[in-house]
Amino acid sequence: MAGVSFVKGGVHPEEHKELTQHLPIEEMPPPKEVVLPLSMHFGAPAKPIVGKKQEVREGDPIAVVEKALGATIHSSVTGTVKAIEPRPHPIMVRCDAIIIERDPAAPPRQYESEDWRSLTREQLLGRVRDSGIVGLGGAGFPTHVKLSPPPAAKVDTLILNGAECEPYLTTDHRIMLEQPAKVIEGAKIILKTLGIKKCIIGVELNKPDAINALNKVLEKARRDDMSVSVQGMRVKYPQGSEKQLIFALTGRSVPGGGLPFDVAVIVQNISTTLAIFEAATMQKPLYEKVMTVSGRGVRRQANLKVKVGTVLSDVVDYLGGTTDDLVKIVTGGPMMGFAMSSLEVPVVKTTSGILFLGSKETDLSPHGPCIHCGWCIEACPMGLSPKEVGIYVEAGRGHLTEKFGVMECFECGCCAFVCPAKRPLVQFARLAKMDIKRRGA
Amino acid sequence: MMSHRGLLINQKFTAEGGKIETQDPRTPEMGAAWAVSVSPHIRKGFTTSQIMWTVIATLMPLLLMSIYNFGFRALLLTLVSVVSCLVVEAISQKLLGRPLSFRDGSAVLTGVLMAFVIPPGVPYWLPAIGAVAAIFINKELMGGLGFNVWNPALVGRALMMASFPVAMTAGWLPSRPFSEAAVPLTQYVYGGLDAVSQATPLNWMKQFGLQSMIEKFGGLDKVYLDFFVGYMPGCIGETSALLILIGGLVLLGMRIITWHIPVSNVVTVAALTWVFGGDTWFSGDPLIGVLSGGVMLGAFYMATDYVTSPTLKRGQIIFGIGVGALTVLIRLKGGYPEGVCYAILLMNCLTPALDEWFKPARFAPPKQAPVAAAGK
Amino acid sequence: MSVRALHTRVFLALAILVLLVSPVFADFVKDGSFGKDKSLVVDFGVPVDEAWGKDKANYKVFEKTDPDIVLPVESVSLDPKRLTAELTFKDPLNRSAEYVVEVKDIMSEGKAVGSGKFLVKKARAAVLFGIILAAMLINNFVFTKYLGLCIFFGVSQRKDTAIGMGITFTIVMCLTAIMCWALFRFVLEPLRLDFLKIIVFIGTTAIFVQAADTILRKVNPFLFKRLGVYLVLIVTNCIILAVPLINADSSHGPFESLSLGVGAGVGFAIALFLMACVREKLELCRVPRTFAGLPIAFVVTGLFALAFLGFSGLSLF
Amino acid sequence: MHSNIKLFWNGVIPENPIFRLALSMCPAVAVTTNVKNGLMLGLAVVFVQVCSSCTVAIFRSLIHPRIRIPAYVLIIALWVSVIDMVLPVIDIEIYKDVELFVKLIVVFAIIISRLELFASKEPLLPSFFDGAGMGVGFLFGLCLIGAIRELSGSGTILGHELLGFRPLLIMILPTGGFFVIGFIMAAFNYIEYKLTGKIPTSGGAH
Amino acid sequence: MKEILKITVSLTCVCISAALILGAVYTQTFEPRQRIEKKEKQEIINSLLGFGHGKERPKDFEVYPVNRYVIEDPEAGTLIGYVVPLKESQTALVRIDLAGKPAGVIPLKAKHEDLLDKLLLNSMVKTALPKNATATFAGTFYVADIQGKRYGYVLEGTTQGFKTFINMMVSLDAKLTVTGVAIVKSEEDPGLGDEIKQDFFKNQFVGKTLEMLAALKVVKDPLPSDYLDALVPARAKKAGLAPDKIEEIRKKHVKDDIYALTGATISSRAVTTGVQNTVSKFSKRFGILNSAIERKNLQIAF
Repeated sequence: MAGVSFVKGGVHPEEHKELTQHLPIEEMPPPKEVVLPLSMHFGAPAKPIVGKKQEVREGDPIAVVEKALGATIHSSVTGTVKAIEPRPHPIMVRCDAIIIERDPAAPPRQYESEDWRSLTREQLLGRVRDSGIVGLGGAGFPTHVKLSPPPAAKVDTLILNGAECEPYLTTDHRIMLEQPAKVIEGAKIILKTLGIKKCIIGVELNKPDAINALNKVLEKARRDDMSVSVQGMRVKYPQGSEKQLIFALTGRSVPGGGLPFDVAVIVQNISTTLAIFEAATMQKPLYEKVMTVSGRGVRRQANLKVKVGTVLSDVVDYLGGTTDDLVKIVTGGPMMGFAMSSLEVPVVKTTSGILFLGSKETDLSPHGPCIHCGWCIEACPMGLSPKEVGIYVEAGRGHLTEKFGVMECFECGCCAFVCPAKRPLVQFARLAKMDIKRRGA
Repeated sequence: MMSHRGLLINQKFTAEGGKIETQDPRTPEMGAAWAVSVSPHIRKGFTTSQIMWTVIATLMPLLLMSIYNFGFRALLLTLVSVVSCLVVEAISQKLLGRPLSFRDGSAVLTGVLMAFVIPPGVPYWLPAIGAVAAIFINKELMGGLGFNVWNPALVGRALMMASFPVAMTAGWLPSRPFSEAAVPLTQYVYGGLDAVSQATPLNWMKQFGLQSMIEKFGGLDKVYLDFFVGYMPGCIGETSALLILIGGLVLLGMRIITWHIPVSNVVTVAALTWVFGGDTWFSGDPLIGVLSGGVMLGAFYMATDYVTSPTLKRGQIIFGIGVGALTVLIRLKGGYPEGVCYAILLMNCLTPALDEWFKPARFAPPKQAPVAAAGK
Repeated sequence: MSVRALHTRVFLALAILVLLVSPVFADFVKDGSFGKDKSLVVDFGVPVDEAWGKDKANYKVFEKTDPDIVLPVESVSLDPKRLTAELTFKDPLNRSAEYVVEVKDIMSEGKAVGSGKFLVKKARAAVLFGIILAAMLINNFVFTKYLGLCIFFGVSQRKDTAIGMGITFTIVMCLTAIMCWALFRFVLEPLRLDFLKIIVFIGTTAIFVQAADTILRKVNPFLFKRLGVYLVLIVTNCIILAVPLINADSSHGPFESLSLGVGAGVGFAIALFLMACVREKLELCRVPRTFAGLPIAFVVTGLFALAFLGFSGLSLF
Repeated sequence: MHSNIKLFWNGVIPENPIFRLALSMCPAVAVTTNVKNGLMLGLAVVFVQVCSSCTVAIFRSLIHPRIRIPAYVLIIALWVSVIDMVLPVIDIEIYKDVELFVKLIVVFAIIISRLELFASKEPLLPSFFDGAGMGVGFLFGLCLIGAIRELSGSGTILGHELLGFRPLLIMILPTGGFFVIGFIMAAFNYIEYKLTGKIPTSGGAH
Repeated sequence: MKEILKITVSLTCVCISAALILGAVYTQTFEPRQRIEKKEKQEIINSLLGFGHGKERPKDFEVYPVNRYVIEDPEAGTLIGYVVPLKESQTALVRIDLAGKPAGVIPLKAKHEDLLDKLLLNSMVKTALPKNATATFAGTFYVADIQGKRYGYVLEGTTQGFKTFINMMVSLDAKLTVTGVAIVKSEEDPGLGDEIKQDFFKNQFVGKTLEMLAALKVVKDPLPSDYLDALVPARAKKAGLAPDKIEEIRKKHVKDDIYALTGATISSRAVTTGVQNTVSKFSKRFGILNSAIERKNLQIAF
């Protein structure tokens, strides 16, 4: 199968997926204590609905967003609320969090499955909303909002993002391989809520086993009128970025400042689809998370299913600690993830991986001046001029970079990845965007 | 609010005065034991200094060739040039309060290239003067590496040419196989140059025409072969088209340069030499046009300088064509026998404009164009 | 109307002007022309006999000012169709001089068809183009004649101002060059008042600029808004005075004067544009503080001048 | 009297028309290939500046404000024509080198700006000193640039062999002229920075 | 209205006074300027002929310009006309046909001092000729004479240099041997071709006779150092060479070819060709003119 791909830009980082792609998802035992930040989604922080010392059950809602954009947060363990206080957060510096001490005696909660086909669209949407599902690819956009597009947008295609183009990460790979049926059922649930018939699952060609597994399930389940297909994609970063993915699979270009439904498409992540499936069939809220723990800085690599709120130190302990070679800890992928300064950071809904990078895996050399090699321009999938943005920002003129399209930068990191001068081009773009917003306000 | 943009909420805007904080300032009080920096966390292997040193490495065969051709003078001149470039860079960086950057190899590269485009018979102190212009005036005053508009090595050469025209136009040495009497190497080093000074093919062509040049250098076949291999009088590093081609192909293979500038440049020179270079139209000898003088060195090593050539491919092709056209124009109609240096310098003037005209094709830009940047 | 549309219009107007003027050139084409360095090409109306055509005694060539010194023809080569003959001489010919070629008793098909005498000189169009090119690039007024520097440094900070100034200046330059030429040729020279030329030229320029300013303000307020700001500055630009003075000194005709004006104007515009591109880039550079602003602009101009040395000695025709 | 001397001095260094005000740059590059030319043109400028300043100062009440710019141009052109006719009598060889620029003094922004800013408002004596100061400042600038360029370009000063060889031919080419002015301007900036501690801003060129 | 009047009056005043001053200065400086401009050319000629620089010009030394015209006469065909000074400040136009035969002499109204005023001379020649004939000015050479004895000649010539034309003047003694070369106008590269103005180059032509010039070549050999000393007065002084010694060295090298300037062979060759052409044209023409004068038995001033 020849893979489709986006045309402009892109890079080929070393994949390092061999570290974890053969490892089955293993369930990590629940930790003693979980830290559940109130901000795990795009939108306003949730408000706690529990108080200190209150007892909560696994899966109970503990914080909600009532009016604004947001998603409900559920307790991931059975236990007692210990405190509600600021704690480190993987992306924001610090954030209010509900700390729950687990009751070691409580058994894990069991869910019963039912047939989702008997439910109406509204019921399905309601279950998704109640389960607090957000986009697990990274941005954390509340899924129930995404699944109810404005009526003007005539959505005709659902795209499942199985590209997983970030190096190291194998979460979606393992899910597709181990639970292909659930993923496809999930896709059908989404199709039903959207009232459309067509779904494309885009998978990069470096996961042939996942493609096979999905295809096998599809062959068996060809009886309903929904058409779900798997499309192989060339291995190229950032194949999994929304706009690039849509272009690769449908040939449609989402204009700058626009959203996928502007070109009649909705994109969902594989993990999100699995969560939707679990919410719709079992009414299980989102409080567990499959993530990749990888890198040569940790003793044992794994694809772990952990409770949301587990702090990194517990994960490290479970995997046997770090190695001496560890120089950097990153949540998320190595291209777009965030470096951690503390192991007290909890796993949140959007955490797709934790990387413990060894000295050979990351590059900490200081940056030099731009030599105008133009490699960043070639690498940029959006056709921007990152070098110019960098030079403007360094000269204190970040607000003048709109002409280079900096507002469309989604910080994929391709530019900085290829930059021979090791310039922090993504950071420059962020500063430029901030400057433009500040002056525009 | 939990997008990536949230990252910057607590972050000071630190882009004032050209200094940028690359360290992520989150939770400084925690004193992290490991590196905290902004994404991406993995990098491609090539660094600026690796690029520079690779280019220098591909130039070394040329240096050996010129030592064989012109004697140890060539090596000494190159050394003087490199050392003076390094010294000038170090002094100016100290004066201007910048960090020393000799390790990145850019000054060494400038030094090597500058030595390669001067005749082998010039006095030893000459490259030092070129280095001041190339490094201090052209580069450091403009803000250091990456900000210069003109190719440093060529600015150095142009300045030497304007300041010491006699040395720069008469300092030719015969290439070894051409010197009838075997000149001992010591003579190359310790003077006695006047006795053996010899015109370059282009000088000869400018004065007596193509036919006479071919006769002087021993018949067309011999001319092709010798020029290709590099047995002709000329600048230290530009005689051997073969070695330049090999070096250029290595750079192309390593993707340090792309084909756009060299190919468009060489093709333009060949085409225009063919059309205008002869006694009548379409009777010029394109091969001689390309092989003589600095066309090859210019195309592969000078015009492809990242800093001073356009970044976009389309701009690069225009740039290459421009360099080629100006080279032929100056050679055939201008005041100098060789035009590569000035052609590149002139096109360097246009680089900022070419960069402005040729922007990367955007991935579906916003339908409503944003309000044009301030200043309109 | 956008700036781009305005520029397009100005260029269209200039193009039409050139088209209107160009038929004038057609009259100057001769039946002989310069070949390579040392040769003249003679075109015949009929195929000539080979024996006759190759006999160098049949050609007599001399400089128009030296009819008594006949240039020795070294060799004659005839093209296969026997319609053109190329005469080669010992020494290179002086291309700005006029040569008289006399051809005796042209033999065609065995019959004598008469004699011919004609003048060979550089085509007028080539002369004019040469003047334009020289003023534009080879002797660029800014980079090699150091004129107009005040305005050059003053308005080269931004590209769009530079373009606006360049276009305005070129138009004004052409018009004043022609007007000053007419004044000098028809008023000052006949009356032997050429010592007044400074006052008259600057007065003409000032009056013209003032008039253009006033008319533009009324007739086309948009154009005025675009170009009006530069109009006032133009009066203090040396080039606007230097061009008529040079025209007067080298006794240029109307077309030569216009060509010099066009060349000077376009050359100035090119210099402004290039400088503006570089200066916009310079604003982003970490230029040492003591050099920021004008000093570095001077250094950059010096480097421009260094690059423009490449054009020195260029002669296209 | 003291204030007049101050006026004079002001034009020579603190507001030097070339290095500080950056006015009338063209001749500063063009004629300064040697000191003699610079001296000649500088003297011509002193003459024109002083005469024009005095003329305007005397007749300032008579010149109608609406026609003042044409009137100034006319006055300057007058004095330029005068000096243009007188100079060849003094030394024809140098005059030939600077001829075009003597004629171009008409459009030197420095002169008209002093008339507009100073002479049109002040009485004769201060106008004289202001004009003289500016003129001498211009002369000083031209001579300084000329001296540097002549010495480094031809190895001579005022035609006298000093070095016996030609150190840097580039200095008598336009490139060298631009470099020298740039570096002198930077030196002025540096000195001002050292003296006052202020970050210098070089004047706009008009 | 009153304002306009006021403006007009004041502008008129300015204009009138400006015109007055200018007129006064013009009339005052006209004479000296004319004189100086003439003197400049005179000085070049003098120094080429070996005067000035301490060597006083002898009394009765006169330099006469001879202007050449190309006359297109519909009846007589193309003629060459020379305006020659006659004795007692008379002038005449000597016409010679292309074959070298004299074709008549016409006396002119011009005085000797008018010979340098080209505009005036042009009109005089025009009026002296038949109505439908045209005369185009084609060049000047100068004849120097002391008390009726020809001392030397100064010729003007141009040649295609490396970049533009090189205007030069060549002086010959009575035997048509070169006594000096001056470069009047050139735009060669500074430091390279521009060196043609230097003594060590242009003095190489001194002493070359007609025959030597005809066979003269440019060689790229280095200039012998003794010759260099003898060519440059300043160096000769430094080396302590006596004038007769200088003469001796120069004589030794007089048959040498021209040593090219380093790096500027083209310019060197251009000047050499220019000198060759100028002198050979002159010698040919002057012979013809002389025989015509003899035949017509004219009382010429020189």
